[in-house]
Amino acid sequence: MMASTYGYFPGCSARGTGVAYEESLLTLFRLLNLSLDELKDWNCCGATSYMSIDEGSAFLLSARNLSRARQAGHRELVTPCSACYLVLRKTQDYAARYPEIAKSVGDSLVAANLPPLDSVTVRHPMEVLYNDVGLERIKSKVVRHWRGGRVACYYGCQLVRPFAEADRPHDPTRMDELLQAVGVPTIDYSLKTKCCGGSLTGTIHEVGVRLNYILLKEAARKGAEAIVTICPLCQYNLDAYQGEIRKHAGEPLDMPVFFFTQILGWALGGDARSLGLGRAISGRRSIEEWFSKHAEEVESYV
Amino acid sequence: MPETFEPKIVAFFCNWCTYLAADLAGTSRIKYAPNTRVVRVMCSGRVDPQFILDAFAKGADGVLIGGCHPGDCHYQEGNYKALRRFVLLKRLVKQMGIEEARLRLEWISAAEGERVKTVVNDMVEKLRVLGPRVPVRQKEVA
Amino acid sequence: MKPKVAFYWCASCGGCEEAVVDLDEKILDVANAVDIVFWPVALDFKEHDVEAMPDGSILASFINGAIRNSDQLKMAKLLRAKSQVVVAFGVCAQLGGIPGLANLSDAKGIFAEVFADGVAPVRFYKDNGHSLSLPEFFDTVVALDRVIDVDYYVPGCPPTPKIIGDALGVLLGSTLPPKGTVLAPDQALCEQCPRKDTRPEKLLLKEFKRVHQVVADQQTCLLAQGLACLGPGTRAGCEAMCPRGNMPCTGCFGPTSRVRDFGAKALSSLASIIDSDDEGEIARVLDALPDPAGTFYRYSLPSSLLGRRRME
Amino acid sequence: MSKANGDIRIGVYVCHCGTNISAVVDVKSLAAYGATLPNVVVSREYKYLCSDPGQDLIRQDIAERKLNRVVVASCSPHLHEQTFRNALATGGLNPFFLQMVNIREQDSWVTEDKQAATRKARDLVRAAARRVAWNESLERDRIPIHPAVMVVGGGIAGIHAALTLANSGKHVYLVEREPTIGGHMAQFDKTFPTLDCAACILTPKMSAVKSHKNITLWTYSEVTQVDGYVGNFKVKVRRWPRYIKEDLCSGCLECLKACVYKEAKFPDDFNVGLAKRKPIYISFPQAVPQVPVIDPETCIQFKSGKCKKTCIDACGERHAISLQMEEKTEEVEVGNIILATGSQPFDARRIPYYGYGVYPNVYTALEVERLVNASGPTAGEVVLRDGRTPKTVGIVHCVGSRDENTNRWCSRVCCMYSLKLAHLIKEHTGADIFNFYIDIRTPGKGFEEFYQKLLNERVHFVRGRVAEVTDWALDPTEEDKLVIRVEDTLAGIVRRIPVDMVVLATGLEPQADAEQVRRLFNISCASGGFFLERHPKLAPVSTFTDGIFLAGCCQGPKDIPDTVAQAGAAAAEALALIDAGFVETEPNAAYVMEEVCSGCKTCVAMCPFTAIEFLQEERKARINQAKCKGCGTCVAACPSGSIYQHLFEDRQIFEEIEGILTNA
Amino acid sequence: MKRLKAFWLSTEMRRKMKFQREADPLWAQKIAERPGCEGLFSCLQCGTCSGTCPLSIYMDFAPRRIIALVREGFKEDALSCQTIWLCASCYSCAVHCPRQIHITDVMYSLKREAIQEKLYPRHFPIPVLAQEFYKMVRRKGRSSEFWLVLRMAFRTNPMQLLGMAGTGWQLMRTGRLRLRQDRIEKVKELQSELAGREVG
Repeated sequence: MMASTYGYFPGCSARGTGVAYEESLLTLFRLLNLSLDELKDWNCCGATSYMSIDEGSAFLLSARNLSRARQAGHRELVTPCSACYLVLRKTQDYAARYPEIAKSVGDSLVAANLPPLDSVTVRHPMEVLYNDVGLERIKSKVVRHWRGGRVACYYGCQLVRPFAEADRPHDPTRMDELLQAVGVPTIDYSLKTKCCGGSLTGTIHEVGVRLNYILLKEAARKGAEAIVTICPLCQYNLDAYQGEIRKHAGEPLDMPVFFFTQILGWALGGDARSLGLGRAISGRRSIEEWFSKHAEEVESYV
Repeated sequence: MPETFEPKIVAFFCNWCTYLAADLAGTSRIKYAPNTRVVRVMCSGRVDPQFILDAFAKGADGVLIGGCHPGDCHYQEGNYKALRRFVLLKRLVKQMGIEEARLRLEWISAAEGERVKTVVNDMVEKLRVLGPRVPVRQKEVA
Repeated sequence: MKPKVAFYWCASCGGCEEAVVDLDEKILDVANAVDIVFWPVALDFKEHDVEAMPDGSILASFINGAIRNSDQLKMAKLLRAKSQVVVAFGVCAQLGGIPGLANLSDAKGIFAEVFADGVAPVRFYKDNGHSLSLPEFFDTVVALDRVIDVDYYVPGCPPTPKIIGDALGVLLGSTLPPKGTVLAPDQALCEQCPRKDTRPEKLLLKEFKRVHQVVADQQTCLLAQGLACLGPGTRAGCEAMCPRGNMPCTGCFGPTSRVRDFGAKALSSLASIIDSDDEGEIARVLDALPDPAGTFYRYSLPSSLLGRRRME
Repeated sequence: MSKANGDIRIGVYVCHCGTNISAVVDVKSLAAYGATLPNVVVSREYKYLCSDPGQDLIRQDIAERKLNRVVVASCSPHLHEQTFRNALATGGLNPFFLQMVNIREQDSWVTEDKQAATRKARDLVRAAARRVAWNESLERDRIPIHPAVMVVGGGIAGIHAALTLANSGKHVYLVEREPTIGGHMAQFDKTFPTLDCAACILTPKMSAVKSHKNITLWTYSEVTQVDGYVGNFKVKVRRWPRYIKEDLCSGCLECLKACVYKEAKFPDDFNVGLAKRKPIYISFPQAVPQVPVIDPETCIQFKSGKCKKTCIDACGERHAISLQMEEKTEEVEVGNIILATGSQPFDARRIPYYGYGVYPNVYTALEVERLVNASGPTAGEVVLRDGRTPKTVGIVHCVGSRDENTNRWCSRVCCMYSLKLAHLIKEHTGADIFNFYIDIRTPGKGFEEFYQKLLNERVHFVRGRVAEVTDWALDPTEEDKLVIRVEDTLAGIVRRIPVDMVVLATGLEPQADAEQVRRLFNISCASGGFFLERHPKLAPVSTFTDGIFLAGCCQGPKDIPDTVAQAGAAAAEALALIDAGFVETEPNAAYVMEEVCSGCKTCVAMCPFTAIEFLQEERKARINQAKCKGCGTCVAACPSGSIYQHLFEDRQIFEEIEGILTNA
Repeated sequence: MKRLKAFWLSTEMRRKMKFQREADPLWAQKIAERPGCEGLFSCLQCGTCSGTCPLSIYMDFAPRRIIALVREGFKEDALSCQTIWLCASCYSCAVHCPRQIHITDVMYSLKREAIQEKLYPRHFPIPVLAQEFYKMVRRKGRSSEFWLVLRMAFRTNPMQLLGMAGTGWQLMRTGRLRLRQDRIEKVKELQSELAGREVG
């Protein structure tokens, strides 16, 4: 069992469209008495769009956060956002592989009298739950039992790509295992690592929406009643445009898109509000429908 | 004399693995730093610590010993003998004020031409940082 | 008239002088055979007496001790000039000896160490008209043959009476051995060691022990008991005094003529018999030899291939 | 220093090697420099020193300029040391007065900066000139060669090598791990490009092996230990019990029929799991030897001891079946060993996005070989696991080849066998067939013609490496199909192609235990794990261990023609040694100066070959010159410097170091 | 691409041809030396990247062709295309590439190059968004989805805001639309650190 206090890097979207993710994450960790210590005055990780303009300072943005985490005495920094996770790790990876990058980043940190980009392990909640807490412990804490149908675990892209260690790049399974541990059946979903298009829905709207349409449609075709995600942007994209898809594709589509933390949190006894379950746009059925109502009596057995 | 310091490395390569790896690097036209001077011995076990100290005494900036990977020695155990001596010699050499990076033992198999490049280039880099060795003999009485 | 001989004492402990005296009644034969013209430790001759002698008038000078200051250097050169034969007497003169370990440091370092925060000696001192001067203290100790031409070597710390006797015999004998000869058998000590046959044919060691840790068995090979005995690499001649006294050989007779660097060879042979192929394990075993330089170069650092620690 | 070793007259020879050396190293100035070195009486450069005129140059100078030492600066001693030693010998000089300087492999070929390269060459020549002065005149020893040969591996390579040797009257021990010989070739249906049936050309050779008087065939056996060296290896072979006495069994196979299992129900390795077998089985009808095996893992008698043992009754008074049979070890002496241990197909599971093991209709090429094989599980019918006949088939090339994430090399055979399978599947099913390739490689005799033939058969060729095989459907035509997503790089568009069956053209990789085998026989592996040949061109079937040769895919992927050719070559190499009757050894043995040895015994523990004995009455060490392999470990360990090594004397190495470091 | 209208042709033709003088091998070399772009020249044009890319089907040049253009030094085409901006950096190509080329990073390099060389497609929304994002983070230290989209829309086509209104309302309703723009405390410090690194 590793340190049960982790540094915490929310990422910008946690304070916007992804607010439900942060809510459910904090609740879930509380239920497992793991504490998350938010990084003081954290800044943007320098994600995709930023990096497209200026890599050097993108790395610096990440480096600031990492070195701040060290300053705050953390060895491990948890971030729920896949993009942040990837960029933070990429920064470390590139600093390790390219002396010139290590130098330019290092110099700037020194200039700002921040501690050097020291060994902070960037981690994702999914992998923390899987490795540090473990399926068994989670199983043992289940108080509500799933009654609904099968769900599709959608990992998205960046969590499992080159710089990551969260899961196997081509066929990740840890989210499935976590959900199965709390009794939620999952489908085998061929598109689990396909890209949702990220910010495309905001730029080349039609293209972005089509990507999500494919994801939703295939999930439905495979008999999934909901999609579970691990990334704020994925959740937003899949959740927000179903109405539009209904209109254009004429598909009767209204599929809830959860954060995995919401499902786990609820199964472990969190309440709908603190799990941000009310913030869904599509498939707004009350969560109770998915779980047995007899939480209390189940509890007495546990 | 080139302006950047060019360290001279005396390399003792075993006939069956590392020497062949160096040949392979050649046949594969892998380019690496021209700073090594290879002395071919049948086995890394033949490398007498006297050779290494002599090389340093005569002004070598670094000494590299190349042998077969553990368990792969053409003579079954020679490379282990080399390892045992190396561990002790490294401590002695340190006491004599010669920096760690100047004495190196590497396992390089006949197939690892690429590794010859990485090892040599890396060693040359480190030696450049250290700069030239003042052969001790120069700093003496009478 | 009797051939003239001289004795002189450079950087050494004086043990070599003792060794001469240890010849006991034999010293008289020597005294009868030769005419001792210079021997500061025993007879009252002065430097100027030697200077007064014509060059080559001394048959043989026996110089012990290493060269570590300007005065010793001067005397060595002086005696060389006056003597037909110079004998490096004892391991300090031959290889640098114990004083040679100073080469792990340098003049500054040693003074700092020895005089700590006390009064450090100054080379020149003047006080109302009086002046004192000390010889220059070198950074590096060297063996005798690094500063003058040496004809023969008598090894040992100190040379044993037998070795000295034999040496004198050779020198006074009719035919002199080739120049540069070390006047002791050119074989390793095991040859003379009473424990020789008790060493197993295939000896491999899992650990080394240090003398203060064990009471060694009286009969069996000390190396076989885990004590780092340097006998296998050390020139014979002492009749294995230390092993007979239940102590491992530390190498005071130096290497054989076939070895260039005593320490390197001793190190090589000792490391070779460690019974492990794992780097970590090997390192652990070797932790029992905390001071390799001191162990393997105890008597020969100045004449080793590197000669001294690199000076910053 | 020279005088110390007599009057030294050195000749220095610098080779241009065409432009291989001269393009980078300034050979003229190098030769000029050579002339300035002590004891050098002549220094020349020449275009090709290894050529006859080149060697004559040396011989001439030996005669006219009275040379007694020679330095040749050219290629690696591993390539031409022998050549130049012969030059010296024929020139009337002891061959060991030669010192080679490697200025090609270790200088001109690895250095860009010409000055640096020339500097390096100067240092090395200087070092060699100093060293060679101390070289001595030496004689080679001769080791007799035991005429028997061991061939390890009973695939087509091993079979061919064994037969070649046996036919020339040499005794051969052929060791095969499986219960039958035949290897992978026995699993194939037809062979490219001629499409002649594998069985028809292989089985006759297999039975020839069985019946040959000079071949001892040990199937179901494995080499466990190899001692000794070229000329007289001692090899231990473990023979697993097959529980049926080979000498008593007549191969009637009644026992198979009689087995209490009426239905076969255990996965059949030979049919790569596509068929089932009984606990008592024979790999395939033409197996050699025609002797069944009992698998103790599945046989009831072995598991519970409660079997009716109907097989034994069926065997009757032949009493060929013996359930008490135990593992035994044979030990033989051989002069040479030929390794023909083959390769294994790449495990397609390692590339998840091709869906092998996930989607039942994704097959490996080897599985399909069995499907199209008349004697295979479906009697040659190409049907999917659900019994349907595929209407469209996608063949994915380069699976586990040319891929940094799995194996980097090109497996050489996949293009051709993919074409073959495409042809056969089309022949059997008339299906529409897509080949997805990066490059089509058809360099063999008749290969390109075969490719042309398939193009005319309207087989699709889409140039592009398949990005994924998946089951997600974008439109109705893709429902319940496997969809291959690929960029058609020639058309420049991304395509989705729905198919019923996917065939993965898996590459070849080293056997799982190649590493252990390599160590067992003390040879090296090339990167990638295939066994390393002594020289890719000049010694392609030799290894760096004398007397051990390579044949077939253990050395690298190759097709049947190349394998057979190589097997023949390996046999010929072995025969050459046997008929010569002896090998000459490198005279680099270590020796003790007994008069000065103090008998400390340090050296005795150094020698893994027990070549050092301690003489009890002299109380000194002595090295058995025949047993010493010349590693020199004892020399470095001798504390009193009383052990020396020919060709690598301390003095010579000190001179070399000195030479390298004395600036000039 | 030169347009030509010949009298005997009723339709307009386009000449597709490259002169070698248009190629800039040094530029290719320069790109190949950027961190992450090392593998460039080891590409064997197998098309795995294009095949696995979720967006290649919308690109003017699929990733494989971008690599081909870059290493042959056709700077103009490689930098002015939409492809590089369509790359959502999902890294699928990078994990599939049989030569382990970090194609995504090549795309990044090209994007940055395109911005510096001012060759990016002017009113194509993605580079605009990127620039706005860049400015915003430099000014505030964090990004705000709401303001970002607003700015981007104004710079490209304000009308599209109407289309977004619906979603906007939904987000508002569920409390997921944050109108306030966050700003980190030490923003001055951040700016001073980033100072002298302005690009584009």
